[in-house]
Order: sequence, then C-alpha cells, then structure tokens
Amino acid sequence: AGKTLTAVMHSDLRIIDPIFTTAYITRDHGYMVYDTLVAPDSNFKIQPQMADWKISDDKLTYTFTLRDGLKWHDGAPVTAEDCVASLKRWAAVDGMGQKLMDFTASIEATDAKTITLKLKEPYGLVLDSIGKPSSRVAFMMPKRLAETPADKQIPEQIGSGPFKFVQGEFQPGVKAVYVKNTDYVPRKEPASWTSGGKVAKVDRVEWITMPDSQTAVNALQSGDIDFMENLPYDMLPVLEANKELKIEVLNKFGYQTLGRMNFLHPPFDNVKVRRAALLAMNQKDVLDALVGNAKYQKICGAFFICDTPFATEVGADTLVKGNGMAEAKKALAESGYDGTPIVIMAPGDVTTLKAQPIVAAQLLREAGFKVDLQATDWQTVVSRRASQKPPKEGGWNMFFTNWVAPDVSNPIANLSIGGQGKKGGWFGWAEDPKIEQLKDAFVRASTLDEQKKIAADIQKEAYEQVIYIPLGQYLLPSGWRKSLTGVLDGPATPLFWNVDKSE
Amino acid sequence: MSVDTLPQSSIPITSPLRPRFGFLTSTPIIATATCLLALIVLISILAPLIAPHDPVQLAPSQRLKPSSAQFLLGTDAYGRDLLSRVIYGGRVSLLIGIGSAILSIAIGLAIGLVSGFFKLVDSVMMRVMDGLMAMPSILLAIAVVSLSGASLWTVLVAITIPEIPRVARLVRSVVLSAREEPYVEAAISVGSSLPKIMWRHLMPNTIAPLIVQGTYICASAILTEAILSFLGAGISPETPTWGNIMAEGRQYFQIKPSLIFWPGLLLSIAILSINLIGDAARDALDPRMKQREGK
Amino acid sequence: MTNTILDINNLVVSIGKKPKGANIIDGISIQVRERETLCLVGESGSGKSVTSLTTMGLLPKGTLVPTGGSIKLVGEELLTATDRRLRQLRATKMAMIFQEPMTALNPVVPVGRQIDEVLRAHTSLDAKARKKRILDMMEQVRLPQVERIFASYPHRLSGGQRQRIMIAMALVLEPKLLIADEPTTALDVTTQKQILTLIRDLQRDHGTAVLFITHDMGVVAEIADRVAVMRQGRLVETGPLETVLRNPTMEYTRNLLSSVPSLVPRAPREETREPVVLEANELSKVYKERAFFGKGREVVAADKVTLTLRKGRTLGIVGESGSGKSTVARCIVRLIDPTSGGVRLAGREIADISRRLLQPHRQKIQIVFQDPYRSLNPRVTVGESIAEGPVNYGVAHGDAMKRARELLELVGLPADAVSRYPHQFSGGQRQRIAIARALALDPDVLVADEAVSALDVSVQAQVLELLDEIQKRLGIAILFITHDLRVAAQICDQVVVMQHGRVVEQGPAAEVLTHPKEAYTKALLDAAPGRNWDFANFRAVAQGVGATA
Amino acid sequence: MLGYLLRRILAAVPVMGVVALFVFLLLRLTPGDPAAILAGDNATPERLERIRESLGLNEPLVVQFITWVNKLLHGDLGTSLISNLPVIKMIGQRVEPSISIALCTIVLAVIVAVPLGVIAAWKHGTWIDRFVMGLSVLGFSMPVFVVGYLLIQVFAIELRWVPVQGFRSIFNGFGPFFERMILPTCALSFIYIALIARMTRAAMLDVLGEDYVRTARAKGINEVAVMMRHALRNAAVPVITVIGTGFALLISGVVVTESVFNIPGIGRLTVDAVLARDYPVIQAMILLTSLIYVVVNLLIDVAYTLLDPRIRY
Ligand SMILES: Nc1ncnc2c1ncn2[C@@H]1O[C@H](COP(=O)(O)OP(=O)(O)OP(=O)(O)O)[C@@H](O)[C@H]1O
Ligand SMILES: Nc1ncnc2c1ncn2[C@@H]1O[C@H](COP(=O)(O)OP(=O)(O)OP(=O)(O)O)[C@@H](O)[C@H]1O
Ligand SMILES: [Mg+2]
Ligand SMILES: [Mg+2]
Repeated sequence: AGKTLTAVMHSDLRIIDPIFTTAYITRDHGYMVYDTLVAPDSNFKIQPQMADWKISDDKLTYTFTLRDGLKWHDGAPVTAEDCVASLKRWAAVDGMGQKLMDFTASIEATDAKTITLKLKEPYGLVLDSIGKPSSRVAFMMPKRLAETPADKQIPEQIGSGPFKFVQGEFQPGVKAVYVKNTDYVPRKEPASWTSGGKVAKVDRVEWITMPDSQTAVNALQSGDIDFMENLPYDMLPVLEANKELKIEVLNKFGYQTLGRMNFLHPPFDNVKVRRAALLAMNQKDVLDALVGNAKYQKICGAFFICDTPFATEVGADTLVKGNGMAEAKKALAESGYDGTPIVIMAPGDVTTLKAQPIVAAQLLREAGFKVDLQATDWQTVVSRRASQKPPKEGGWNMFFTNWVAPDVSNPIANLSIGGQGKKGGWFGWAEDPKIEQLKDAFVRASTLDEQKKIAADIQKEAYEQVIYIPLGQYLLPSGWRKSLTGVLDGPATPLFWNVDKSE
Repeated sequence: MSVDTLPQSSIPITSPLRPRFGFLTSTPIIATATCLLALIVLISILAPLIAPHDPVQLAPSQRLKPSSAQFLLGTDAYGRDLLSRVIYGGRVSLLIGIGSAILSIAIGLAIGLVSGFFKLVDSVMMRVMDGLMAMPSILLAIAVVSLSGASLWTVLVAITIPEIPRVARLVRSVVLSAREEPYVEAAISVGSSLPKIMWRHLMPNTIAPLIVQGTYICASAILTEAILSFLGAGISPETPTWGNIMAEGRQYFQIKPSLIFWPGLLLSIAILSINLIGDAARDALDPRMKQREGK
Repeated sequence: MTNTILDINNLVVSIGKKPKGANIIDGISIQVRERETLCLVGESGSGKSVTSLTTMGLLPKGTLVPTGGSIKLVGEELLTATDRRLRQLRATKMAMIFQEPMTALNPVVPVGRQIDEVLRAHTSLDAKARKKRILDMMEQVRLPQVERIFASYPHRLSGGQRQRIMIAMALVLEPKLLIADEPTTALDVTTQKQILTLIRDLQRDHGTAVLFITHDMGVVAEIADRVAVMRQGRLVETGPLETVLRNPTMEYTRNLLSSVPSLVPRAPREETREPVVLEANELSKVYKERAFFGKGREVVAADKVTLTLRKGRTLGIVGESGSGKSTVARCIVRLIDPTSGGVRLAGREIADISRRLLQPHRQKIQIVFQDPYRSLNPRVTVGESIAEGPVNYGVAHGDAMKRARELLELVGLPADAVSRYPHQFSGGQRQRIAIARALALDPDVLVADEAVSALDVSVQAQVLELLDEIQKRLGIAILFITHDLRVAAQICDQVVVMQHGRVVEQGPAAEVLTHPKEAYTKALLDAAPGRNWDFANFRAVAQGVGATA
Repeated sequence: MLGYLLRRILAAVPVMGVVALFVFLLLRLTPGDPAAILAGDNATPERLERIRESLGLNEPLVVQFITWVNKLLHGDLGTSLISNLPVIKMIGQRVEPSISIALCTIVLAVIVAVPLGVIAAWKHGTWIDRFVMGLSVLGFSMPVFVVGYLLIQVFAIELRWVPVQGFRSIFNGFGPFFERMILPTCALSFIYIALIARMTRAAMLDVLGEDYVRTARAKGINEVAVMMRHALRNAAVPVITVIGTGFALLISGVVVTESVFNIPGIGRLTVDAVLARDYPVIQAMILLTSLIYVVVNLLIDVAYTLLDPRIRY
C-alpha cells in the first residue's frame, strides 16, 4: 500500500545489469537501485555521495572513505571491498573506466571503509569518471555480484540505493517495480542532480511499458499514469492545454543526434566522400523533422554540446548554416565517388531515430549520392552496426544515434569520437592516430583552459576527417500529473527520489 | 423413334468460362465496387501523372500543415504532401495485395495439385503445410521482416508464406474431389498423361474457389502490411504505403486525424471492393448456387 | 361416389414474377380422390415435381410462381392460403415423401425426434403420448426394433429404412393426401417392392389419397389406379391404369410405353467363335479404409470374379446396389488396381503392369459412365473431349478433330457440335458424346457402367439402340453394367449376376433371366416392378413367359 | 473417441517438429546478434565474442538445435538471453491477458456474428442480406489499430466511460477486468464478426438448399424452428472450422490489440523478443502458439463429432 507512482519511461526495461549494457533505461534502473561513490551536482561539480575523498598532494593517490550507515538491500553493510570489486567490473567495460585504469597503478580496500586508488601519473578525470552520470555509471554492488564476469549478467539486483527492485514483479516489456528502501540513509545536503540527499517520498514506483506512445499519452491524460518521461512533440499542444498536467524539460542539456559513417568500406572509406556528405547535411532540416518545435531543438555545431565547458563552433560552418549543398555537389564530383549506393539503416520503431535517416537520405541524394535506405527496427540496427562486413554482406554505410549530453560532453566520455579503428574503436571504426594523440594530451592536461584548447583541436580534426556528423541537439519534454511534486531535473536520468504524490 | 438431332448451329456457342465475369456488373453495388477498385488501380498506376508533389520530397519546415491550395490534404510529419503520398501509397499496397495473392496462389496451386495427386508427396507436404499454418502469420511476418530487412520483397514474402498452406489445402481438397469426377477418370482411360490431366481437367476446377480465395488474400495482405507498419516492421518509411502512412499518422491521431483518415478511407474502399467482388465471385461461380437458382 | 381430395384446376406456374416468364406448368388439371392412387408420369423435366411442390406450397420463393388456376385440398383453396395456414395444413391434411431418402432427413437429428417435431407442431399431446404414437407408426411402416431406430441418426439406417421413416413422418397425422415424388427411384428393386407394397397397404388402411410421381412404367403398373401423363408442363393423357396401358390414345404415351424395355430377353444371338477379347480371372478387390495408426476397415467389394467376353458380344453384369459391379468394371479398366487376380485384354495381362506400361493398352478398352452430367468436363468443348484420346496416341490434332466430327455423326449428333460445350446438350445427347469419346480410340472393349440408368426411358431406348448398332457395325465387345433387369434383358448375350462382390449366377441372358437357378436371381426378378406387363406391346405378359412365378 | 484423441495428438507431433525446425532455422540463419543488443554502445568485437560464448551462441547450429530440443523434451524452455529470466516464467506472466482477449473476442464475435449470418441467409437477396454483408465486409476493411484508436478516442477519452488502457486480472474482480477488456474485445471482434458472419451465411445458404430443409418445411413447422433446429446445426461445421482457422488471424490481431491497449500479453512478448533476437523466447512462443493452434483445431474436430453424428473417428 502507500503511495504508488506510475511512470512510463522512454523504453522498456529488459536488461537489468547496469554494467553489462549501456542502454539508458538500464542506467535509469541503476539509479533507482544502486548508488555511486561520488556524483555531479547541477554545476557539473563532483560531490560526495556514498563516499568522501581526499587527493594526495602529488595527485597520485585518491582515498575514498565510505560514509556510515550504508547497507545493501539484503541487509549486509557496504564495505570497501565491495566497492573495489564494483569499480573493477565497471572499469573493465566502460570507456572512461578503461581510460582510468590505464592510468591506475592499484585500487584497493585499505580497510572496511577506505578505498585507495593509486595512479601511475596524474590524471584529471578520476572523479569525473567515477561520478559520471550516464552510461555506464560506476554503480556499487556487493562483491559477490561484482565478481560476475562482465560478459555475464549479474544474477540478482542488490544495491544500496534509495529504492529496492522487486524481482518477483518484474515483467520485462510490461513493468518493473521498485519499493522504497526504508533502510536508506540519505545525505543531508539537498538533492542536486544525482548528488545530495536521495529521499524517497513515495513507497512504490512502477515503471509501466507502453509500446505505443499514443497509448501512453492517452493514459497520462486520463490519469492512468503519473509521469511520462518523453512526450511526443506533436502532442504537446494538446497536453499543454490540459490543466492537470505539467510539462517540463528535466534534462536541460538534452541530447545530441548524430550520423556515423562506416570507415571500412567504400565510399565512406574516402575522406573526400565523407566531406561531401558532411557538406550536404544541415542540422535544421534534421531537427525540423525530428522535433519540429523551436522550443525543443537547438542547432549546435559543438561536438561536446553547446553551453558546456568544451563547446566550440569550430569547423561546423555549413552544418549550422545549412548552406553547403552546392559545395557538397562539387566536392562529391571531385571525390571520385563511383555511385556505390550508400546503405543507411533506418529504424522504424524508435521515434527519436526515425527522422534522421530519412532526412539524411534525401539530402545525400540531392548532393548526388545514391542511397539505399533500409528500413529495420532499432535492435537490428544495434546488432547490424557491429558487423564489419561490407554492406552487401549484411554490413552498412551509415547509421544514426543519439547521445545524452553528458555522454558526449568531453572527448573521453564521447565514445564516438575515437580513432582507434578496428582495435577497440566504436562502430564505424574510424582510424585516426591524431585524434588518439589529442585525446591522450587531453587527459594529461592539467588546466581547464588547456583542456579546452585540446578539445577544440579534436573537434577540428573530427570535422576534417568527418569522424561523425553532429546533427543538432534536442530536448525531451517530460510530463507529469500535477499531483506529483518535487520532480527534480538531472543530467540524464529522471530521478524518482524527492518526488511526492498527493492523493 | 428417330434420333433427335440438333438443328444446325441453332445454339450459340457459349463457353462456360465466358459468362463468369458478368457478375462484375450483376448488381449496382458490385458494379460500383468494380468501378471504385478500377479507379483506385488506375490512380495508382498513373500516380506519377496525377500526384501534385513528389511523395518522398521532404520539407521538414512544412510539417503537419493543414489543407491548403498547395497541399490539398495538408502535409505529414516530414512535410511531405499527404495527397501525393496517399496516391502513391496505393501502388505498394495494391502491389502487395495483388502480388501476395498471385504468389501464394501460384505456389499453393502447384503444391496443392501435386499433393492432391500423389499420396506420397501428400503426407509429407501436408505435414509441412500444417506446420506453416500453425505458425501465427503475423509473427512469422515480423520475424522474416525484422530478420532480413524490410523491403517490398521481404514484406511480400513474409505476408505470402502463411497464405500458401491455405491455398494449397484448398486446391488439394478441390483436386481430391475432382479426381473422383467421372470426366477425370474418362481422361485417364483415354490415356491422358498426368500433367495433361492436371492442367486441363483439374486445374480449371480450382479457378473459382481460387478467385474467391485470391480476393481474400489480397485484402488481408493489404491489412497485414498496415499492421506490419504499425509494429514498425513494414516497408521503408520513405516509400508510401497506405499502411505506413496510417502507422506513422497514428501518433498525430488527435491533432491531425486526416493522416489516418485518407489512407484509411482508400484502404477501406479498396478492401471493401475487393471483398464485395470476391463475394460476388463466390455467388457467381459456385455451381451449387447456380443450380439452385437456375437449374 | 368417393370425394375428391385434391383438385388441381388449370394450374399455371411460371418463372419469376414477370407476366412474360416462361410457363413451367401450363394449365394442368388433375383430381385425386379418396383411397385412390394417381400416378403422374412423364419424362424428366416435364413438371411433375413442380406440380407437387406447388401443391405443398414449397416452391422456391421468388423463382417459381403460380400464376393461374387453382389447387383445392378438400375444397380449400391452397394457392391463396396464407403461409400460416399452409403450415397448418402440411403434415395434417397433406404430406409429402421425397425421392432421396439419403438427404431428405436431417443428418444431425435422431429420426424419432424428427417425427416428433410433426406432432409437436400440430398436436398438443404430451411427450409420452407422442412417443407412443410414433412408435406405433413406426411399427405400421414395418420397421424392426422401433425403440432403437427411434433414437438412431439417419446415417445408421439403410435407404429403405429411411424411406420408411419418411413415410411414417408423412402419415403419422393421417393426412388426407400423400404426395410421393419418386419415392423408390433411389432404392434397390427388392426394397422398392417392399415400399410400394407398404404405401398400398397404408393407403388402404387410412383411406389416403395418393399422388404418386414416377417415371418408371413398371412402378406405375404396380401401384396406380389412374395414370396422368405429363409432357413439357402439359397434361398429355389421363385415365384409369388399364386404359392407359392398353389403349393409350396419344402418340406421346404410345412412344413412352413402347420405349420401356421388356423383361423378356430378346432372341438370343448366334453363338460365336470370335476370339475372347477380355477375360477376368479370379479378380478381387478389397477396399482398405486407412486410418492413422488404428486398424482400418476392409470392404471386400469384388471376390474372385471370373468372366469372359468375346468380340462383338455383350456381357451384362447385374445385381443390386453395392454388389460390386462398378468395382469390377473399374478394375478391368484399371482405374483402380485390383487386389488380386488377372485381367487379360486381347491376350495381354494388364492387371499388374505399371501405369506407364499400361498406357499403350488403354486405348483398347474404353468406358462410359452413368452420369452424363459429370462425365464430360464442362470446361472443354465436346470436340476436344472426343479428340483427347487420339491426340494422346499421336494422332495430329486436326485429324483427331475430323474424326470427332465423324464420330458425332455416328452417334447421331450434328458435326458442328464439336465446338460446343457439354452444358448445351441434354442428358441423352451427352451420353452419346461420351460414347463417341470412347469410340474415338477404336477400342476392342467398351465398358458401360450404368450408361443408361440416368436417362429417361425414351432416351434410354435410343442409346441402347445406338449401342446395338455400333456393336453390329464395329464388332465391339461390350461389358454392360446395369441394375435394371429390363435393360439387361434387351441388350445382353450373357449375364453375370453379382451379390456381395461374388458372382452368384452366370449364363446366357435368356437362360438366366427366364429360368434362374439361384434364389437371389429369382428374388431379383420377382421384385422387378410391372413384370407382368409387356408395355411395348400394350398387353399383359402371357403367364409363365416373364418369369417363373 | 479417446483413442482418436490420442492419435490426433500423436499426429500433431510431426507438425510441431516441422514448426520447431522451421523456427529454429529461420531464426538462426538470418542476421541479427543478441550479443550486440545486449552489450550496448561501445562493444568491441572481442567482448561480443565473449558474450556470445557465454550465451552458447557460437556452438555449431546442429549442437544448438539438439541442445534446445533436448531441453525442450525435458520441459525446459530455456532462459531469456536478454532479461535472464526463465522463459517459462515470462510466458506464464503473460498468458492470462492474451487468453482473456482471445476468449472474449471469440464469444462476442460468435454471439453477434452467427445471428447476423443466419438472418442474412434467411433473407437471402433482400436488402437485409446486403446490409448485413456490407456491414461485415466493412468490418473486414479496417486495420485493427484504426478501430482501436477510434474506440479509445470516443469511449475512453471523450466519454470517459472506460479506462484508456491496461489490463486487470479477472481474479481481482470482474468489474475492472470487464472495463478494460471491453474496448480491445470490440476492436478485435470487428474482423472476426465479419469473417464468421460471412461464413455462417454461406454455410446456411448451402444448407438451406438441402432436401431435409424442404422436408422440415413440409412438416409444417415454423421458420424459426427450420432455421435453428435444422439449418443452423448442419451449417455449424464450416462455421466452427472458420472459428478455428480464424484463430491464427486472432493471434495476429491480439498482437496489435495488445499494443494499442497496452495489454501485457504474449503477443507483445513475442514481438519484443523478435526485435531483440531473444531466441529462446521466440522459439518457445512460436511453438506455444502453434501448439495452441493445433489444440484448438483438435477441439474443433471433437466439436464436429458432437455436432454431426456422421463424423466418427
Ligand atoms: N427453381 C426453379 N427455377 C426455374 N426453373 C425450374 C426450377 N425448378 C424446376 N424448374 C424447371 O421446371 C421444369 C420442370 O421441373 P420438374 O422438377 O418439375 O421436372 P420433373 O418432371 O420432376 O423431372 P424429373 O423426373 O427429372 O424429376 C424443368 O424444365 C426445370 O428446369
Ligand atoms: N473407394 C471405396 N472405398 C471403400 N469402399 C468402397 C469404395 N468404392 C466402393 N466401395 C464399396 O464397395 C462395395 C461395392 O461397390 P460398387 O460401387 O462396386 O457397387 P455397385 O454394384 O456398382 O453399386 P451401385 O449399383 O450402387 O453402383 C460397396 O459396399 C461400396 O460401399
Ligand atoms: Mg422431379
Ligand atoms: Mg455402380
């Protein structure tokens, strides 16, 4: 009994190991059940969460001290050993984690409450990595679970977060249920993003899956549900007119949408062809088709998200102005493009990914490309984009995806901007030693200004090589019934603590 | 008593096949249905000449515009002209409907004829057909489409596969009863070869039920395509089909119902006509029906 | 003077509501009196059934409409009666029995309940009284084990039993008028005899007026008090039985009567020494009804049948329904594979050779089937049907078509019939076409399986004449299968009598049909309706010639 | 009878075998990689390989098939690749809603369609006949989801008579169950009513031409009795058959209806599983639906014997 908050999230929860996968919904699930050692506040500043920390003067030793009263959901106390195992499992698969480990000499539990991390050389992103707010998040879990190989899912959901997962009621594709963790001791500070006091005010949170957004909107209007994470833009006029609803953007930085080409196969193995494609694109058309509402879309040439420390417009000229088509035609003609059709994967089942391929296809065609727009579903895109085979054998030339701002807001977090090629590179397998060098320099940079400069260089190189094409930013409005109070904004995930519901 | 003779050429030579298409104009309703369907088919064929706009030309800034002189029915979520899309949409939808009817009938006919005549093939074939039939068609279609990519062809194949067993079974049952007909036995006894018997004596019997079945398949294929689009496993979102126009339009159901209304209207009219014609064909082609009325 | 029960006066029935519609019944007047049986005879399509259905008010709505005259049942006008009134009259004042006992009963309702329905609709008896009455009636129609049959479904009963149920149902309320539309046509002669006797007896007991429709003159001679002859919707002649049979006034009636084959075998033809063209040796066929896993049912349809047929001769196979006649024929033509035994065709064993090897031999033996409507493919022109065989054996298409024209003329049809479709021909004409098709391959043997049974007597006579003529001209051997002893008597040289798949008697036609040795053959002959009447000669058969009494 | 049932069930074995093999091959021979779906955004080929290994997906096909069949024979449907839950449990959670819609639909459709078909046949050729047939053809010509949205718009959003979506178990009270079941049932029934009404009419027309109907009329019983007692019972076999074969159609409809009305049934489970390449779930689901189909048709054959005493096994 008690207060139940019913929410429709952006997608359905099916994988529930937050380290195993990067799916955003699994990350959101993670924030319900698990807690982090440290966490960013709304000023991007990392704050203590489960632990406070000290940094040695040589910047080589980080000592984390767990606060008192932390308990796992099974009742056991949280120990430093648990956290070390958790960090290791996370670092094994997360990009920033791996980077961190490259610099790490050792990470140990020096006593029941103390975790000591020793670096080989100074590394500026230790706290940013451990506290990063989006996938994958360094969630803490008991050692016995954290010892599960990273290629296997953990068998149980035991965290130390403000909510407990009700395994018995979990129906993948239908609903996930969380109940208030009455043993949770929140921090005293007010909640700010994922930091501060996580006070659960409702007794039960149900995430209901509604495969059809129209149904969900209906349900929100009729009061069947309290909260809907993503509202379809076109329904906003109707919903805004509804006095029982509140509509707000919770993640102020929103998402970046981007197009990625496959560097392994013609024609996009040729940088000139990639340039021509870049020139043909323009953000306005994409955003108009995707969002179509000036309030929620933002043309932005920055690889690392506008209005963040590393934002710069360098190299983004035509993309932002939308005046590159003539140049694109010329560039394509000179590139030696032989008319090979470009296979673009177009998922039909994810609303935030439907428009990009269609608009891109049209723009590319206009520039003189031959385009083979292949309709599929998102999961197929996900499994197909991992294929390094030529397009004719089940491979691809181009796909589109979206990142939540924190996931791309610096060159290390931003997976898509690497240059490692087939060896550990992101789908598309761009090979660009220069970018890798710059990224290396970035992590070693000691001041923000230095970092900014390097980030700008990376962006310049990325545009030159067309590592990927940022197609603009958009915000997702969430909506909830006015019976909910205290809904917090955050960097990525919707937060269910601090929310109260009046009957 | 003398042998009664026919006066020379007193009776006009009428083929029993010929009056069969007369039913298309038999009642005003059927005639209307025939005309409407013909009109829709014609519009689809002539789409490039009729459509005021390029159906795939995007204009994201023009999205979801209401009707205007430029866009008679307004635009869709990508700023494409709805009228043009609906006009073009008929092409793929009808192609899928007719294609799937023809394909499934062709294959089903072959399987059915062979199974109906060869006991050995029959028991194996029918088990396979049973199996195929037992599989829920929409799931099969989703599986095929999402596993091998959605193109016109995969959608067509996906929709066709589950229909094949139904056709095969129908043909088989007709063959099984027809092969007991004395005229088939007569053909055997005058030494006709098996292919000849099948082609000449058995196959024509299947035509009437197949026409009826064909209209049914055609109608349900168009609907299935719409459902596949609805589930996100349909044909490329660029290519307009009535199904995917509606499936896309459903998100705008409350703000721009015409996105569903117009393709839905045409789809309904087409299916309605096809069904009516199918029913009329059944009535016209069913020999028992004829006997009862005319004897 | 007995009262008139049914009085049909100047009745006209036409197609459709339009006044211009063709008249199916064109001004007929018939009276049936109490205790009287009026036989309505006439060729197929002459309007017998329509007359009876009009009386019952059961014409298909909208298609056939009475447009003139009157029908009075015990003085009450039926044509203008309301539906409600007609329903009340049915089964209480007038009742009807139909031709097909197999389909006239609802297959999914126990027969007792079907009779019960009549009582429930028209009486206020309670369940017990009704059942008593039904059982009583069932006994009157001489059904055995009435309790069991009461609860049985129709498919568990034989044709004769079903027809008895129909009669019981019709008579349970003692109607004044009983209409029987060919009630025995679908039955074996032996059963037919029993049913006819039954109707006679019941009529005597209940004083019912009977309108009995038939096309079988034998039956007429058995049962009628008076006869009415119909042709093309008109009444040709009517009068007391003796008068009509002995002194028919109208030409049509004379023709009809003279077409009835006599039960007296024709004069035997000379014995021939011609070669044997067809031999069946201990031929057996067992139908196995296969069932998945479980044990199948076996039917021994032919059991060691042996027969011989010489060139230019006709061998008849007779026997009642289900005795295995068709099975033997089909085995011989190899439409089905015999289980054991041999078939020698022109000296060549064909019983067990493969279908492919059989191919060249097929042309030597051809078959004509019973149903003239179904034995020609409705979608193929007559010419193509006839030419199909020759073309299969390598004759050029043009030549085959030429041959088809000749053959059509041979069987008495115009040559330009080649380009027509079967539906444009009458039953008799179709049967000629079927014969032409069989002849197209110049067979040595022609198998005719009930080839004339579906035809009207007059047409039957023509076809029989045709066969005879062809045999004389081409010297073909004919295996003639029939259940009609009259036909067998007129066309066969030899007769084989079959029962339960076995040959019970075999010999020259004159011998077997006049001096049968076996009890079964005797019973068959005995049951032949009108056996004491020589229709063609308008006289009774001289005692002792028709059959041993 | 019992023997017959047994034989029928045995006869279904090869059918299920065909289905199993077909499904397995279809799934495994077409592209799609559950590992990639599981791993997410920065999976390296090596990591994918390891995940595949841990899922047993890199064994040869034959081995995978044998393993699966072997488990299947021991009653083990496997574990979902994605959610890591036992497949049997996932299905168990989802069965009730789907069965509820299917049954409600069939019941509603039969209640509405059969009388419609009977009346149409009885009044064959009149405007009543045309009206009923027109209506049923209309039902056949609208996609389920369009009908569904229309119903929601009118009855749930405008009139607020019933909830917009969702499902409540009947075990938690009939009221809430009924409220939420009524719209989906109506939406789905449309096409079914069309199908059954047409079949009923056609079968009735056939039967009305039979001799025993004439016999019944000759008995002087009234038309209603002729229709119901004599015609309809004999027309029942083809009608029941179409209900059975229409079951496949129903399953498709259920998938869509479940999406539109957000009903957590097995239809959606399968669609999700297909999209996620969750092989064990897809395999189990298609097998299950095929099994249901086989069983339904078996039941229908049993119904034949009850309806028509001539049919005996
Ligand atoms: N429903 C009908 N509509 C139109 N014509 C009909 C209909 N029923 C019968 N006829 C026609 O009426 C004529 C008389 O038919 P009827 O059935 O009375 O013949 P019959 O003498 O009983 O023949 P048979 O011996 O073959 O039973 C036939 O020419 C037939 O074609
Ligand atoms: N295909 C078959 N399968 C099983 N039994 C059959 C089959 N055909 C005929 N029979 C049975 O074989 C027996 C002989 O049948 P057949 O058709 O040879 O008789 P018939 O003498 O020609 O009878 P009729 O005079 O009715 O034509 C019958 O009991 C019949 O039920
Ligand atoms: Mg008649
Ligand atoms: Mg026979």
